[in-house]
Amino acid sequence: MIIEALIAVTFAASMAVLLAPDRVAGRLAAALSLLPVVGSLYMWSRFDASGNALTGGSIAFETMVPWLELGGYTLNWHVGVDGIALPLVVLTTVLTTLAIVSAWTPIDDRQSQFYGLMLFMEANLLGVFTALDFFVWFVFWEAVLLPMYFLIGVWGGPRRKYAAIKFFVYTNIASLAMFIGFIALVFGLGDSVSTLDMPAIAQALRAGELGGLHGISAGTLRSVAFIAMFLGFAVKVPIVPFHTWLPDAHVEAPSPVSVMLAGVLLKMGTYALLRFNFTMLPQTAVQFAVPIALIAVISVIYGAMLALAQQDLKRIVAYSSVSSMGYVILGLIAYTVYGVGGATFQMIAHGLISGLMFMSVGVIYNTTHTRMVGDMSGMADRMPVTVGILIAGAFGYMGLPLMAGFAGEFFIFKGAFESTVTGAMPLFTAAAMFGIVVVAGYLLFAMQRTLFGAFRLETDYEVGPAALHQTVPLAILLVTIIALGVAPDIFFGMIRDAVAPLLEFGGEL
Amino acid sequence: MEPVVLQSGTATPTGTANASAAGPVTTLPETISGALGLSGTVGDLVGGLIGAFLIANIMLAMTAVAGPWAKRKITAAFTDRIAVNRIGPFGLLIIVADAVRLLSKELIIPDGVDRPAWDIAPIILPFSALLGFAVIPLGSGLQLADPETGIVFAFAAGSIASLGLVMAGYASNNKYSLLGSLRSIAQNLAYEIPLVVTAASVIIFAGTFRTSEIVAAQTETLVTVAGIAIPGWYAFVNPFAFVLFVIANLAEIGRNPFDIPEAPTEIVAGYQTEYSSVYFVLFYLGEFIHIFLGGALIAVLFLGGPAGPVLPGFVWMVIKMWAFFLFTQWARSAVPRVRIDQLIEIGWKGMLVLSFANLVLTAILVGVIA
Amino acid sequence: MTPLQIQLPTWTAVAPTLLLGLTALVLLLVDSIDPDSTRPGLLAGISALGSVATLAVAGWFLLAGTGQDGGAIELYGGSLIVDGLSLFFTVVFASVAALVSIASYDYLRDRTYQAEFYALVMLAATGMSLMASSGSLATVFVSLELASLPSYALVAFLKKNRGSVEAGLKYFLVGAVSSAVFAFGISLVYAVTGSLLLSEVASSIGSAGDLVGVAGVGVLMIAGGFAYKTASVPFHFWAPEAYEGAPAPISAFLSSASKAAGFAVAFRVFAVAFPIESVVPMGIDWPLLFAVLAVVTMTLGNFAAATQENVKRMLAYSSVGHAGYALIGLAALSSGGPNGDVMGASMAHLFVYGFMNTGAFLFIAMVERWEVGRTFEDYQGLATQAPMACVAMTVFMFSLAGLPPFGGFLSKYALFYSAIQGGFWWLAAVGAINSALSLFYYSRVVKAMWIEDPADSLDLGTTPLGIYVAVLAAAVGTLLLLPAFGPVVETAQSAATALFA
Amino acid sequence: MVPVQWYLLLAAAVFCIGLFGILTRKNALLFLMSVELMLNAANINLVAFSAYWGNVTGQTFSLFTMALAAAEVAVGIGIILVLYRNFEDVDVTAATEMRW
Amino acid sequence: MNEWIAIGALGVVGVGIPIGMMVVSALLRPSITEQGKTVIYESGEVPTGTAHVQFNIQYYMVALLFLVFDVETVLIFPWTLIYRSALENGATLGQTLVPMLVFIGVLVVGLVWAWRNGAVEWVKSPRANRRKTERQS
Repeated sequence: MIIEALIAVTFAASMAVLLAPDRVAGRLAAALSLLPVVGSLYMWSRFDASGNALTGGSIAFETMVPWLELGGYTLNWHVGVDGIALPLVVLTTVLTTLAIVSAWTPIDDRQSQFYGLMLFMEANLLGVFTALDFFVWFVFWEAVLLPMYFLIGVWGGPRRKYAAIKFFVYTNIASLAMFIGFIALVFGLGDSVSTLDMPAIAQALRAGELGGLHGISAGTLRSVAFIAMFLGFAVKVPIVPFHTWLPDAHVEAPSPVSVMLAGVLLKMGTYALLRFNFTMLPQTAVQFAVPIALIAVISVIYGAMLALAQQDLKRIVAYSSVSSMGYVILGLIAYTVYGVGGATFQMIAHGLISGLMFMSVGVIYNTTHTRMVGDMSGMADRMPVTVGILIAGAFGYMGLPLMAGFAGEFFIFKGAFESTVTGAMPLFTAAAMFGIVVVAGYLLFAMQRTLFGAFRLETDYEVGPAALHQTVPLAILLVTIIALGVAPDIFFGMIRDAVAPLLEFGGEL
Repeated sequence: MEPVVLQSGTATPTGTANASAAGPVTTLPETISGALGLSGTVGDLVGGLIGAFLIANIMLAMTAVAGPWAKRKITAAFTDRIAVNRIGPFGLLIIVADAVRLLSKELIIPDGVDRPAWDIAPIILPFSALLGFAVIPLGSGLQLADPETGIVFAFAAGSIASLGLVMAGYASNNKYSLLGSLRSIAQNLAYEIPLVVTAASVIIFAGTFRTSEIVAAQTETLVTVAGIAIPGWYAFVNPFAFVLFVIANLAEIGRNPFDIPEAPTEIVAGYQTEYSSVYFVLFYLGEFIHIFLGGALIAVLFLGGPAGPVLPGFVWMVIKMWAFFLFTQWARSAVPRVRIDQLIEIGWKGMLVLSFANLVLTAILVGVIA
Repeated sequence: MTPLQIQLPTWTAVAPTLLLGLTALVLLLVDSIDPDSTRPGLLAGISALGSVATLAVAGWFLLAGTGQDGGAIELYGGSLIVDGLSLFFTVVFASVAALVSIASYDYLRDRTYQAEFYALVMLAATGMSLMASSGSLATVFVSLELASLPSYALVAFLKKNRGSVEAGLKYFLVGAVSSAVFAFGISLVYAVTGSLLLSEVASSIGSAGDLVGVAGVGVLMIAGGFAYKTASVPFHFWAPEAYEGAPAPISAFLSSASKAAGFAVAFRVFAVAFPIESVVPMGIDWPLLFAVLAVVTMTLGNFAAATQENVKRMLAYSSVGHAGYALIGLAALSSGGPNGDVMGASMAHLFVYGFMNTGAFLFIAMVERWEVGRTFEDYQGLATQAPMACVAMTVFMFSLAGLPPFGGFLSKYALFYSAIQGGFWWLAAVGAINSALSLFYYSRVVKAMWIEDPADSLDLGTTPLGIYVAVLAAAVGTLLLLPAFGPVVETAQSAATALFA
Repeated sequence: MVPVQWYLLLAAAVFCIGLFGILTRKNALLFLMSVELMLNAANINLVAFSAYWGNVTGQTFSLFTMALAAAEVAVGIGIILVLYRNFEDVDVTAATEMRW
Repeated sequence: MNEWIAIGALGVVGVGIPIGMMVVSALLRPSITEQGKTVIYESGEVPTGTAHVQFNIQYYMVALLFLVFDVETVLIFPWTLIYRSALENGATLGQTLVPMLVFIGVLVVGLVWAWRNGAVEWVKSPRANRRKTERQS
């Protein structure tokens, strides 16, 4: 029941904050958001599952209650976590709290609504990562979009309406494609499943029980469904060429929202890819290995190149996220323990690091009111602590050893090199590694121009160090990143345990 | 209520429309066609036409007596005057004189009248009143037809008159006429319901719409007082309904105290202000036939129809109708006219409520006794 | 069953309907006792109380299995039938009537003829409830008129407002014609079968013989009457005018309850009286007719809604579109198909629709009360002034669009899904595409309220309490119907399945 | 005896006359009359076939139809009255506050 | 069937007699066209305005009330016809009387409402007038 309690408490908190006066909303939201943090940490401490939830492993904190029956299919309220989901749950709760705290300064309008929506989004994110019934999962999945739409649309920058609509339309159309693809699969399974329970469906699919549908052969159905689902999730990740909503959304969204967007929302896409495409249809995934790997590499390179061309700090980080997500896809398609596990680990790592980057850019922006690389220089003089953390984060991005980013990327590359899904994997891996160089290039270039040198921003106020409540979240994030870098086994142990069953089938191919 | 109301009988086509059963009494056309030795449709047609002509002429004759002569005599008697005594015995030939005079008067067609309607209106009034007599048993076999829906048909036919009044008032292009016709409508509307509902309370006793059966139902002896058998006339059985019906009937035929549609002191002559010559005669005729129709309805519903001792049925029927005519003429002299607002209030707040009360009480009484 | 169960007399099965009618009479009596004073609280209270009592009784019957476990309860020789379907829809009508009553408290506060307003609403609700339990074409017609006649008056209730009068006139004109068409259709069916009882019609329409053409025309005309009541093509064009011109609570009432009533009676009549097994082979293919109507109605409604600038009118057209979705319940039927599931899903959709659509129109009532304006532009920035109400409206809009976290998603999903199961995947596809299109115009409202900047002069004044409560209640209902959709759809589908048994 | 099909034809004719009136007349009162014609066409059918089938269902229902027709006219007249007060006309096309 | 032939015959006669009288009159009466004779009668004054004046709204109210109540009598009549025979054939009062009482009861509620709200008042009483002004203010 702990998961239900976690979600319910978060929902209740969001309602409470929504009704609270603006004056106290931020503090109240931060305080209340500690409850899920405590809860998720408690879950971590009592975590005892092994194996993958979908392939028949044990599931921690599982509850399954029949919800409704529709046309012969039973829909259940089915939640639970395994080694893949738990780190993401922890990431979500922690990052939300930090984002809320970091929003105290920039958000000064309709505050109770803002924080209420943040908490509402958190509750739904928790639902996405814990739901094990497709229907429940889909409801939460879609429900995440609504608060994000408002968060961008109401509190965003000058082009916020365009960005919000673009985000909303892209992701909704994607959801529709994915939904149709999945339901077609379920229909194709025929009588062998009578629920929309994800483990049941995954096991049935892996057991090859897929039949034809309305004259479409099983193989075609599998491919079509795979592509539909892949496209649906690819938009969310995002993968080139479906990435165009991301820079707009990131640039227009206020920094705390960007933190959530990059830190958690993008992980929904990769998480879903892992859960659906790569767990349920491994044969098809392997069949499409070359194009997928190709897309991953293109994402890596293209994202990095685009970042290189940007003047806006946020845009740089945003495009570098596209690049980082490319690694995740590469790791997933590798179908080795290190590949898939590393991808999962990279989700956490990237969540923390991109969160840190957006947050620190936000802190600087709060002070300077500009994000343009060309406008700033010598920030290190005025905001040494913030700048220090930002640099540390940037190195994390570049994959500096002893930081989480390094661990994630290392695992992915290792796994990808070992992969046998296609003979060209080493080639792809090498190409992807080239991305690291570009990342290092653009980050260092941007750092050098903005942070060092003489301070020359003209303002009518004194630019000084950020307030404590802005710095503390950054510090916490940095400490976590380093901790994960030094001891990746904190999470990697359970992740490896959870991804291992996936490979029994896929890895041998 | 019984489920009978919406669904009764099984759905089996009989193939032919239900031929309505012939009435229990021998009707006038049957007698005539029988006498002429005709049968079938031809017999019906010839008998019907001759019978209709007969009935219509009886009514015309009665009206001729009542209108130009009896009315004046009665009014004169009430006001202690002598009237129409110059021509013929008791001045009876005034009827002929008046008929010729009115028929030979010039017809003035006022400016701006709505022509077809203005012309048709005077036909409708006598037509409606005459049509009502089709189902009235005048006694001695003088009944034109005896359909199942008899009494309802009589009410329906009598109500057509309102249409004529409206047409006359509206087509006349005269403010008085319009007002008069509106008043007559308001009045007819207000009193139609009490009239019909009160009649319904009689139907509860009789259990039939067929006029001959209603009459027959009243022949049973109600009570014998001092050796004289008093028949079960509904006037005795339900005197309250009788009173209500008579009052409503007065209003329905537009007689005092409910003669506001013509109210000569207020709106000249109401809807007939612009009519002259034969058109006026027709209105006049229609009104009087209407009075007799009212009397006939009262007789059929409450006074045992043509029933009566010694004298033949037709005579009794004529007596009863004339009694009602006398009553209206008495009312004309004795009762002041009500105002339009009083009329409406009496109708909607008094008569309607009383008539429904009467209906409900009758139903309850009948139910409890049965 | 519990041993304490009380056996009520059979006639009490219509208690929900009677309660509604009784409420109307009580309202008139209260007004008669003291016609001079206007006590909006008392009148609205009686009206709401009556509806809630009806809701409670109908809900109780529904849960207790009245007319469902032991077969339908027939009264007056089968003219009235109380079963799952009738109780299910009575719950819808009573809910909507309660919401409308509460909301009208503010809407009417300064107006005359309040008691009449509430009494008419209650009478219309009575008629709708009777429609749902009609077992004979005669009662269908009578109850349909009982529901329609008060509605005409209600639409034209603002008799000094030209829009309202015009709306009332158009509603009346189309209504009068369609009821005449309907009556003629009934007479033709009677001519062929010799009965008005649905069950007897069903048993004898198969042997229509030479008169099959007459029967076909009759069925077509009856379908026309329902098309009017449900605001479906081709009798839909009253809907935008009537909904736009009518007082907003009445728009809510008509577009939710009245539409549902039309479907309730159409479901019963077509499922029971014109069984697919015997009628379709004769060439009277009414599912095909409804399939065409459904496609045209939903497409036309959605495209028209997308082009509107006036929010109320947009909702009106979207309500036409929703009639198209619900028509799937009559269209995706086939001999031997999962007909009960399809129709039940449509019923469940109407149930959810009752809440979300009523709520949306009541929100418009509130905006009218604020005197902000009617177009999308006028709605800009409302959220800055009235966040909670706008949250509720957002819930309605997204739920109407069929986005997942709300009741509307599940009901649409169930509907399309069951259509696919019945083999009518193309209907579901058209529905899904339309549904996706509808997101465009629904989100315009949301965008205007939340994202656009408010006009400088935006000042809302006081919040009307009654409407506020009703809107929030509808929003909570819409949200609760997500987790509580299971029992709803199960009840609906078992009720619908019983019709086809 | 009159064949039953003739009643159908008569009813259809009356119905069509009413329909024609609705389609061609702009006066609201004439419109009402046309609707009455259509309803009475239904009544002709009901009564004729009530006799044909030998049950009273049709006749009884025709009573209800009449009652409802009257009620409909009552409401209709009320609406036409307010129409006249607002638009000074009983032309059904006069009311064009909103577009069709 | 033949009854209705007879009734129709009376109808024909009922129309024929007035028309016959008109014909007779047309043969007898003179026709002298003269100006001023055809002016409509307005108590001797020169007529003013149109005759189709707007009249009291109460006429409509009464008409509407009538429409409702008269039609209800249509529904009462069949009941009166069978009431007694139904009782004699063993129907209980609950089956025969109570439904009609309910029906009339509903009608009475309507009448009471109409009464109290002034639908049947020809002249608005001062009380009603006061109320009207109060409501408008």
